[in-house]
Amino acid sequence: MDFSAFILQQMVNALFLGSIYALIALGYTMVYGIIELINFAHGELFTAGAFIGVIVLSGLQQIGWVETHFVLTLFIVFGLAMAYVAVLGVALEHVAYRPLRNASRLSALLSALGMSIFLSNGMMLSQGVSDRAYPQVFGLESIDFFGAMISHSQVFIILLAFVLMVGLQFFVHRTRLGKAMRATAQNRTIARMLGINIDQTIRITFMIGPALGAAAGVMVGLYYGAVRFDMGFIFMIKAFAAAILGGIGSIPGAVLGGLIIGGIEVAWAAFLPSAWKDVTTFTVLILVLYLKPSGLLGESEADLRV
Amino acid sequence: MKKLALLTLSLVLALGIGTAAGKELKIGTLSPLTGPYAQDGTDIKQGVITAVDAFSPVKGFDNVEVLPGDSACDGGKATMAANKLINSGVDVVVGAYCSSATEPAQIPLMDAGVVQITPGSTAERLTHKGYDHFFRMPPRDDVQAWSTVEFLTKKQGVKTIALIDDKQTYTAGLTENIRKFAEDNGNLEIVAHEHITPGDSDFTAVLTKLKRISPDVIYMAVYQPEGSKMIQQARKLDVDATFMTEDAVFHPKFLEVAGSAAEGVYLTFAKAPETPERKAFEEMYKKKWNVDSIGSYAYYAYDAAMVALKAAEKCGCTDAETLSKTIRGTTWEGVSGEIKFDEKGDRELAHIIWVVKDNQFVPYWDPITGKDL
Amino acid sequence: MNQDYGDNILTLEDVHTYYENIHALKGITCTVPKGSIVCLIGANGAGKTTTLLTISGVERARRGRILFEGQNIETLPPEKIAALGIAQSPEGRQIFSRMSVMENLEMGAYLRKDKEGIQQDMEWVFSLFPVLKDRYRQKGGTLSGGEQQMLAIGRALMQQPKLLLLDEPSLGLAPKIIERIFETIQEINKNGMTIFLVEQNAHMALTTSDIGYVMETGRIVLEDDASALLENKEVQKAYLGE
Amino acid sequence: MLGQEIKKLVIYTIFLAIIILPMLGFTGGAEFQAERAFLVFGIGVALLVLNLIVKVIRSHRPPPDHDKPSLPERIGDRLHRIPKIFTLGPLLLAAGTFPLVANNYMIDVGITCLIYVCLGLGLNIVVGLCGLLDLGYIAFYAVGAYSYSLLNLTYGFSFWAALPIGVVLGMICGCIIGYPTLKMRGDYLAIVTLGFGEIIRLVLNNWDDLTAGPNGLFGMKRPPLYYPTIEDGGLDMVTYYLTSLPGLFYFILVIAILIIIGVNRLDKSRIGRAWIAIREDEVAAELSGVPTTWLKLLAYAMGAGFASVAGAFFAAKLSYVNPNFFLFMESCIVLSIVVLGGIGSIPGIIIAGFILIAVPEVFRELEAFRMLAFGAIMTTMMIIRPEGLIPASRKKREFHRQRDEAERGPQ
Repeated sequence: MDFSAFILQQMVNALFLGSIYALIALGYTMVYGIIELINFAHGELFTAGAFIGVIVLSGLQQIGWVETHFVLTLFIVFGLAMAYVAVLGVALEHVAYRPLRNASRLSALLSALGMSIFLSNGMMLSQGVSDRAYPQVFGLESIDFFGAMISHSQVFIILLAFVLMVGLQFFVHRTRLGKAMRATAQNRTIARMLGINIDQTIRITFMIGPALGAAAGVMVGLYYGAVRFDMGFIFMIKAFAAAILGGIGSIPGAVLGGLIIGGIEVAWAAFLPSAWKDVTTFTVLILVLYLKPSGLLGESEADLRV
Repeated sequence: MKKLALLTLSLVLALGIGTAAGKELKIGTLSPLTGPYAQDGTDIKQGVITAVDAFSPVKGFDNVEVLPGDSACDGGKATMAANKLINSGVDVVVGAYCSSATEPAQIPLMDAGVVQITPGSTAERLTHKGYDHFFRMPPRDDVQAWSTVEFLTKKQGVKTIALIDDKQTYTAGLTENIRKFAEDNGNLEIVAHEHITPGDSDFTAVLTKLKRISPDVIYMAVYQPEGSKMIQQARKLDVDATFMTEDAVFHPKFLEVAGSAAEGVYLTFAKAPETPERKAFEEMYKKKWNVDSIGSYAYYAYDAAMVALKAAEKCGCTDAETLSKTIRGTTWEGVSGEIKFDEKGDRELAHIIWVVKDNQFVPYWDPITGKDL
Repeated sequence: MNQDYGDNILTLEDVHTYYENIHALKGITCTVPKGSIVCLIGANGAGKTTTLLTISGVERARRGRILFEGQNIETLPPEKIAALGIAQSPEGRQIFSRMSVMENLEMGAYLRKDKEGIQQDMEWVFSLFPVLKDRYRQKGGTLSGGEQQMLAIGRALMQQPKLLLLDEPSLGLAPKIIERIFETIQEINKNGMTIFLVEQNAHMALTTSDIGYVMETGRIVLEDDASALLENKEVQKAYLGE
Repeated sequence: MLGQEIKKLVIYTIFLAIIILPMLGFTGGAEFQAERAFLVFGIGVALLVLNLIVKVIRSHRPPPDHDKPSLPERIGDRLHRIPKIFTLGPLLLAAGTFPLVANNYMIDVGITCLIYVCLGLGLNIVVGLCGLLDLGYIAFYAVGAYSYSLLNLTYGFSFWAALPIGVVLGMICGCIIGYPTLKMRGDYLAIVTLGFGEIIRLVLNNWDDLTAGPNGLFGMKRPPLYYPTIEDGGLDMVTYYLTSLPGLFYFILVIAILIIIGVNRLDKSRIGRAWIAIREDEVAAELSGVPTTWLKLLAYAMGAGFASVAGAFFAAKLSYVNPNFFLFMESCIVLSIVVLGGIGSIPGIIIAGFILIAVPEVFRELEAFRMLAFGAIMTTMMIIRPEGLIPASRKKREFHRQRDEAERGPQ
């Protein structure tokens, strides 16, 4: 493997990992943007999506659709997983976050943390403590791209992640609801004075953010081959870091943050002692926040309050 | 102060003993029933319960009770759980799983005079502390490392190896031992030593790095969840090396998750004797717990409980002194092979090399005899 | 100034509002006749802004009644009140700083479905405040203070309200811009919109308005025709600096 | 009213069905395991119906008087009013006699509770008094534990000699973490402290030469006590190592009492008031001449120092440390203690410490259900009593005002 192929391969690795982080980070950023709450349970929503994905996919495989209707199968798997988690997200918002909308930050944070523990253990009790294997519908074949190996699933996943991100950007900037969401995020009181039903907008945020997380969950399952009740945690920490690095509340920021965190991880593991990979990720995060406290693409504190 | 402490101690002991009497045998388990290793922890608990079911009633005892404890792989929780078991008057504890839980739990258990048999902890020093009542079912890290290096140099004849571990007590101890044996051996060069984070899913960066170095063998000292993901990614990246791993990956889940990617992976694990007892245990276990496959630690846990029960039956006793002597002085026929403990409490058991073939673990080579299986 | 005062669009009866334990409004009673400009003047902290926020439903009246076109609105949430036809240009302008001028105006028309009407009103706002048209793609946060004030008023106008509440439209602005804004207020009023204005700039407010109320520490202490208040000695002494 | 509630019930039931049935039904193979799924679903629906009944009954009663304090509040107020000697005396007596009547397991749980109370009190300085969110607090506990272990194992330092060094090291780490976060607020602080916590743990795990990495350190001596004896005609000092659990219990009890006294003093001191001023309004505090930078660093350092003490004791008690004892989840538990107890309230933290550590122990048999309940209770607590079990008197009003607003929001 020559050096250029090596670099190219690592770039592909980084892009792939970064896209997953970005997709999860979007959920954090959207929820944070609108109610200024770190949704600690987001990692569990992501895991729930992965579980529904494997349930649906196994079912469809059994009736033979994977062979006969491959594209439709994927469509159904992603659709159902995202729909399920959207419902779960709405329920979560209604039960655990809405009553605390005006309470102190800490109470809301702990409520979210409580839900995270609840969901994670609930999934452990229902889905078992061990890995659940994802049917390998994409196989192990890879495309040789100038010496770098890109698997079929990676191509599909990167494309889908890109489509989802563009779709979200379109929704938030071009549709009436999306604009109402941004307005609510910027100034809830004024948004209400303009007739925006903020309960509804917050509900929609809690559908879209977690649904994107669910999509990421299915992607992780499809590529890495397994899902387990506690897999959300490590993705949560990284995606959370990505969202803050990019400037929490900012959608392009979350994408950028995800790609950067993925990039740092891969680059460090590729060239330097891999044991210190996570130390580096967190150090970079702290340095960035120290130098630019609002994150890379975030607006400054004063601006956010207007 | 000393007097006061002694007074309190004697009072507490008096209270404790009050509950421990009666012709009852109590077996405690210590294993992670919550947290990331809950799968193996549950296997251990179920293995012990299966053994008690299989061998009850035990002659000379009215009743055998199993008390499951959750060590959560955490030192503080493990000592609390151990103390709880001691207070319930356990005679034998099967556990713990993580060395980081076994080590702190050893102190109160040994102090209280309880026989401890670990079904999972392989750190060498656990049996090197001079405890008389401590036994270990699986082979030690150094035994496993020795088998691995033997296999790679004698059977495979490879020259270079890259190590990956996830920096846990077990895995780091294992790679350290492999390094030692490889250096002693002189024919096996360690060309890279990488680390991953437990719980991570993406190992492509490290695997790509190793692909470039292109060692003959990549040794994965990780647990099953990481192992199954890593091998899949390695196949997708088209890494051209032999993959070898250890007993923590030797789990049916590995085959299920990794699927065709697992083909050709070598593993070290104890010999599986083709005995009727083992067959009977497997059938019973599958039926009782409604599962299709059995986790590897269930075998060790079953054997640990079996040894405890049979020893108690044989000596008709529950005190640690006599019980330990009985356990040590007898050769037992277990589902994980013959069980004979040396004076330190270790089994004279070596790993054999297994290979994944047609999505099955198949015995491949025996490092002691140097013969194919 | 010869409008029909008989039909009150808004009536407040003995409204009390609290912030925690601070009794901010101690029984406000006032009326806003349809088609008029009514102003509420008073010193800082008198409770003027609280009055407007209570009308909009952002702050809750603990006691008293608020009637809009004969309907009780004191228990409704802000979005319902907005839907009934009350718009507010809040104190400190509070535009959406990360949205463009265009988007800010669109948010004003959030509840409206008539695309053509929205387009027309947009044109109308642009004709009232031509500077906004020049900057319609700019982010709200980048506008100057005066421009932001215009945007806030424009946004409220886009709601096509029956009653427009204006909170301190002159705050922190240059005299020339203040004049421009008050001219516009009168222009808007001529189109048939009722305006309830809160101001510290008492002179400007009273010359523009039909009726004036004077507030002191949570109570209304004076009410009269605006022109009469301008002549009032006490008002002159306290608020007009004469 | 009833009609609306029934409509809500139907919607909730549909949601419940969508959420529960697939997740609990399809657990292994493709066949639907109806029994378990419908059992849990049934329980869920039953709870919803119960909730409805309670609501309907409540609606027929007169509305609760908002100005009248609720029962726990009244208890809290009472507790504040009773002369201290009457509450503290029996409490101390109970704590003092506890090891005499309890068995080893209970004492061990008691020790763990006290360790967490110490941690909670330390974190209370940072979160409760100064208002700085810290999600990596457990790192200082690790610093204390490792500094004692290393000093004891490598240089043979006794517990007493190592303790001040550990505390100073912890305080230095506190300042190192505190410094870059001075400019940050709220949630950024959360991720940065979380990151620091992870960094310290990873460093302990990776620095094999110093910390033995994932192997952990073992064989540390227990805390010693010295007392004089007259032997062979001369005065001699005898070293007695606290090995028994009751001995260790008394030891940590004394540490905890000292920390409680210390925190209480701090709370009422000028520094304490300045911290509260920072918490309430940092800009205003700064304008009125409070040296916020210095005080925030001091809060971090103090909090870290207390955690170090607890950590050193933990290492000495266990005779074993491992980086995996200091995971993020532990920080969350300490934070839960502070918030559940009532931010800034010392008695609240003590009670919450015991509830969070001891009660799950009681339910240890239920294993996973225990954590499930823990999560659910945490959320429920935050919703029905966001101010904590025993709110600090200052904080009480604030929480309730905000809740009223929330309730009035549109439905």
